[in-house]
Amino acid sequence: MTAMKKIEENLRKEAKRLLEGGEVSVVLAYGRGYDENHPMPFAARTVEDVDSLVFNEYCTFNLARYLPKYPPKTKIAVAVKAADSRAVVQLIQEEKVRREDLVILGIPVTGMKDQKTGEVIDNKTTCNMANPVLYDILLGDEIHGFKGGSPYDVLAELEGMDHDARMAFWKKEFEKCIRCFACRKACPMCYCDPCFMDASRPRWADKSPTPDGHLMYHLTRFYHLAGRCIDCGECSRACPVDIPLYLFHKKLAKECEDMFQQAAGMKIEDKPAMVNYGNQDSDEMLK
Amino acid sequence: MSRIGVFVCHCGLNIAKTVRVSELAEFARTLPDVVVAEDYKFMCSTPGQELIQNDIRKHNLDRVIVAACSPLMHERTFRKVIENAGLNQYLLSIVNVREQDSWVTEDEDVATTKAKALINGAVFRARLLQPLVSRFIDVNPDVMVVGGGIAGIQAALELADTGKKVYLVERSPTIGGHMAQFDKTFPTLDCSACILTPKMDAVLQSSNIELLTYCEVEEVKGFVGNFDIKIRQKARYVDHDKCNACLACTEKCPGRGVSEWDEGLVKRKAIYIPFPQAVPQKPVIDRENCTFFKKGKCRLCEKVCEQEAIDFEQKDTFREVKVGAVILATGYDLMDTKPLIQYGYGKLPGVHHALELERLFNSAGPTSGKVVMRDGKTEPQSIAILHCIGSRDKNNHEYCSRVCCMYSLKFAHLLKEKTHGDVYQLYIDMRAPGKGYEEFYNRLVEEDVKFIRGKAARVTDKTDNPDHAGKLIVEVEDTLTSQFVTIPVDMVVLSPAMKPRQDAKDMARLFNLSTDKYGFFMERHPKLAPLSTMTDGVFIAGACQSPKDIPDSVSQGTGAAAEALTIVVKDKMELEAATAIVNSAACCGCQNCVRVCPYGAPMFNYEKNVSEINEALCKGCGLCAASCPASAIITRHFTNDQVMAEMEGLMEF
Amino acid sequence: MDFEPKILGIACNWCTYTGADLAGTTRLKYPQNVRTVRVMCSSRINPSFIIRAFQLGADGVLVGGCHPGDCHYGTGNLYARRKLAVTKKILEFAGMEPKRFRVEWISASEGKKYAEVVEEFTNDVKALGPQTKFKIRKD
Amino acid sequence: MSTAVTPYLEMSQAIADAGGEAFRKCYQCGTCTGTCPWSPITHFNIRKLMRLSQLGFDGIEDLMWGCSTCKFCVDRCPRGVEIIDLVRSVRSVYAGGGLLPPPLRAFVGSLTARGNPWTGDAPKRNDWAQDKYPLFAEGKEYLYWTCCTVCYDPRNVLVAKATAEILEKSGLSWGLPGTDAQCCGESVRKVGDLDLFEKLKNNNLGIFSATGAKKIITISPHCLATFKQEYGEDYEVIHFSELLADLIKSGKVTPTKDAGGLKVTYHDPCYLGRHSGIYDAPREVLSALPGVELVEMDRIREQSMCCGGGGGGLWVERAKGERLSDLRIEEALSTGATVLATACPYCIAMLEDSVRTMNAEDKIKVKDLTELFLESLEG
Repeated sequence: MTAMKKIEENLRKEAKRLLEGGEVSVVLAYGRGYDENHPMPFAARTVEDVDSLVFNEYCTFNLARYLPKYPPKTKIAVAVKAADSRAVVQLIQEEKVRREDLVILGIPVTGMKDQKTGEVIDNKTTCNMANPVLYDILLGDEIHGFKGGSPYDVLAELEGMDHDARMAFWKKEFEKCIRCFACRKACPMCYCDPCFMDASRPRWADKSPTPDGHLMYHLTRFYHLAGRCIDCGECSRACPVDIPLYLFHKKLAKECEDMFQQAAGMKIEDKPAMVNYGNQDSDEMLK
Repeated sequence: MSRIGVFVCHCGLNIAKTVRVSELAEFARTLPDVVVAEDYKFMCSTPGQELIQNDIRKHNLDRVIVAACSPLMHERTFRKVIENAGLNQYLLSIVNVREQDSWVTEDEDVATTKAKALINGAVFRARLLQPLVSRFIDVNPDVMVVGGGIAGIQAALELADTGKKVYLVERSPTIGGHMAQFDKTFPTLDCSACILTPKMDAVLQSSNIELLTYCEVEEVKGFVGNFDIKIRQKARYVDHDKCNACLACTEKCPGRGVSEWDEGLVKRKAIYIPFPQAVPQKPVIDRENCTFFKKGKCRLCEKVCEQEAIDFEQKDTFREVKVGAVILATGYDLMDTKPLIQYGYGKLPGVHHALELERLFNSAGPTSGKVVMRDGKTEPQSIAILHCIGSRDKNNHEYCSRVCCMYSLKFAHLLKEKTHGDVYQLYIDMRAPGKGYEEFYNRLVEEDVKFIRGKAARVTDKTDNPDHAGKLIVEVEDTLTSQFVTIPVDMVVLSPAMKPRQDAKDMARLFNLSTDKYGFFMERHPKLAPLSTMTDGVFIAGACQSPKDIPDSVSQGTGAAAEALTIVVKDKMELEAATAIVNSAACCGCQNCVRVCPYGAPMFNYEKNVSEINEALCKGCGLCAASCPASAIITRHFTNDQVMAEMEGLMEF
Repeated sequence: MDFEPKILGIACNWCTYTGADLAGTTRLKYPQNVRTVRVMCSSRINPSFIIRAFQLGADGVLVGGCHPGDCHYGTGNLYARRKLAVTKKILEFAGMEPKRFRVEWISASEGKKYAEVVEEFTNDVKALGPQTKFKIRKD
Repeated sequence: MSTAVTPYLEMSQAIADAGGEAFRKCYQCGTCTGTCPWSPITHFNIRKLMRLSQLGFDGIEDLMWGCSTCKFCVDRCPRGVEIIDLVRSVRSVYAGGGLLPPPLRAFVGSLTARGNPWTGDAPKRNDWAQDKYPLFAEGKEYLYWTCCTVCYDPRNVLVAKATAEILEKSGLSWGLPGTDAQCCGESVRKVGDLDLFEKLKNNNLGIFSATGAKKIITISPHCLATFKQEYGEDYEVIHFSELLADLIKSGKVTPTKDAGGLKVTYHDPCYLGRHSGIYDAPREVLSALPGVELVEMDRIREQSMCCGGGGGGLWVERAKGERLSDLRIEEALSTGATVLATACPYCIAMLEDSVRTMNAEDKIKVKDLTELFLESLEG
């Protein structure tokens, strides 16, 4: 039996147990899509629903995204891969969910694949960790000795460019934007409703998809995710026009780790970095 | 559509000299929504104010822009002006064309262009201004005075006299401050104790003053009208309620500490009152030097105390005091002159600093008022007083310490009176700009004091001249004759700089004050608000603001009392209405505002899943608004819209 | 004619704005390219303001606040420092020249420092030429 | 005839324009004159020079050559006036008008014609080395910059040799500059001839860059201060005393020979001390010497007394009773020391001269640190 199959089996078993015992009222996991290679997020609410749960290498979605949608105090079991678990931790830090309301079903896994391209997802677009950082039940065997490279290796090229070239790069990328907001829909940390972009007062940028509005939208969104992005890469996979948003998020994650000595979503005791300050902060960060 | 009036002030020539004011008004008239624009010589004068008010009525204005001096100067004035003409005071925008424009360039074109941009920004912003209603809060009628020197005593007495309750906090075991160390005061030469001790006693007798000696301010919360101040009562190891001030304990005590009051010239007991006239007349134990605390044995004081007032178990205690206003009168430190090795203080026994000499003059001092060398018996036959030691000096303190010229003259007079010695004054410039001061200077010239115009360069005990053997040699240029002079003397007196208290910075942080570049507390305005600070309700008096003599410190103490009274005399006071509110429809419930607010103003409503701001606690800094990802917080008077509109207007030119 | 940059200043009321006033009362002379918006605290500055300023055509943005530890509101500028640091990284990674954005702590008594910072920053921005990367083109 | 004078503001402005504008800050307190080592023995009055400059009065020319640029007044000035800049600029204004005193004419003439102040032949600059020591070339670590004085002055040649010997024994990779090296220009700059200074500076910078010198050791504190403060290029400069202190600390050279209770006092050269802030390294070297007892004089470190050789003073003959070096020798003698150590070729020349004219050769010897150190190595 493959590791994935074993995870799927365990997922069904645990989901069934949790729902039967009334420990949770919903299990957030994956269900079948229009074919094997396109599974979908799926919320199992009954024991019968459990049979529809699946897990395979295409189950990329970050289910933490749905946690803030449930009314407070709802008991939820959520299936999380490594990055997804960091999202859960970050949400706990931000008090959007309570630890005691969650049963975290951890999935240690590598070699997930992009639904669109079928390519293996690696350190280029994600944080590239194998094991969840927080879980109650592990659905597979912990993975040891996995080394997939630093999640920030991919930045070298852009960091090496001069400013003009970087501007040209982003200008070209942002011009593709159709303002469909798939990025913020996919993002586990984008839970603002309404989003700043939807506000009429103040009007931060054009509502229609103009390049100037794109710049304001994306840069502000990057800012809002700074110190919070857990590098799951979902925004970029969701993007229909393939803007490499992950690059900017990664860059800010890297800088924030350097400046604030804290990575997003690693410890539930941490305070969110951007609404905090530290005694070791220095003006060096402004240089 | 707004109806905006723009009023450009010439400020005499202060603005008009570099900014073309009529062109500015002309320009303003071309801007959309500007109904009227005028320029006038002095907009803050009565006719200027009337001009604005008449235009408000005549043109039915709903926004007013005044291009004049800094808003920190006259925003309050013009708010009143438009309010009296029936407009809400927050519908005003001030354009700073003086401090940040006409005064900082000489180029007319540059200044005028910048002024236009600033006015344009203000017009953009003014359109979006909203009327705001001021909040009123209850005012605590009590006042705290921190520092029991002459300035603090004066302030406390004045306030108590008006019937207000005053907490007088003093860190040492007695009030009196530096003035209690002096023998005589210039220029009248009246005895310091004779004028100070009655005031100290009055403090003790006043039923309105609660004297908190041996206490320090630990923490300050709240704001004008409602300060909440935590006071640390340092352990005295003597129960002052039981003590009947018989002072038998101080007689028996074998412990010895350095007498602060006598500038370390003599020792005092470990259980002590600082000086005979100290207020309160009750002792404290200096833990560092107490035999019992050091060796675990002794307790002599306890044995002789019939009142059983000695309590070695006493601990520091804390209390919270609520007041409506605070006066800081924390005084100064004398500069340590040891690092100035050229003057030999600490190395050459004949070199004294000014406060040491004060103690030698004092009949209650270590020598019972005899001026003698450190051996305790030899009278100096010649004395040199060195001015400006560490003052007016880039290497130390750049400012003039203001009092040294005059006290040095006083020293000269007293030395003439008490010794048979020759007295030299080594000065750079004689500064005597006070009532009776110049006359005092003249008097001393006639008393045959030798004035040498030159700053002393060195004091040494090395000499080749056998006539000078055993003397201190002061080296100086007499700049009036351009000669290098060596003066053999027995005693050298340094007049060191007065500097900010060593912990002035900490005190400033506690009360949220700014300090000037030297570390003295900074006043709100050097001329118009010299006793106020940037923190409403906190006032300053005396040498904590800059070096001062006694008359000035007393005046400031009285002045600060009056300033404090303007607050606590009212039952209620108006607060800034520019606070933050939450647009709950937009709140995403992230609670960032709750996390960042230094005042705990935002609270999270778990029922509605939105934040709410308690306006009474909000100070309007806007941190929450900048931390709100959903733009749901509105910092009134500084809304996102208003700030961005102003930016747009500024960048258009 | 020389390029005269347009610089947006954002200054906190208690320190930097007062310091700028002090530069005036002491009659220091410095370049007049900075137009200042007064806010109560540097922590009021929403990073989007900075992006917006560049979109509005600012050639440079200069932010001034109290020295860390001296904030009128206690800790405001400590938060501001983190926000503005990240803002700087964003601008830089987006391709904006880092020298167009500067944060300085200038106290109420540092009129001289204010004048010096403005002069230095104006020269820096002048050397970079007009900012066109973010500027919204009005056709 | 009227004795009234009128301010001559054009002169004042000319001095300001020449770089002395700092005099405007002066408030005439006299700290400088009171501090000045010359005050007790001559009529030189630096404050008065400043006053005359402020108003452009006559009399500047009588005062301006008195300063030996020891920097004591600058450090003590309560107004932060760069007094040496004023001295330099009045000299350059007046020297430009042809008012150079005769002894300095020879000095400037030699510098102009030969690139050194000692009328030495340029090709003979390295003769003292007798081809025993390496020349500096690309790839070597340290350039040992010999001062003209140690190359040509017979007394100081001994210092040049001692230094080279120690370098050889230390095992460092080092070399001498070629004979195209010229005076660092410190003194001529202080004498006011800025054009000549620029010429010398460019010559020497050319040598640095041509040979790729990045670490320069100077034996003269005057070269040290000038390279550090006036040349302003990208290289590291240290004084030999600093290097020596480091070599001892790291154990690269170890003094072994016991001097048998030799009492040594140390004279802080102005350009090593006040101008460059180096007070400890020379004392560390002395205390590392076995059997040497360091006894200090009264005026040391920040308050050290000048030998009188700076600012062109080395080339000016002074009457007996007007020599700072004589006073210094007296002070040294009063400590009971039999050796007066120092670390500057100018100081050596001045002090040695005084020892001779005071007939004190049998009481005290003037030695450079390097000489003392070398003695303790041999044996």
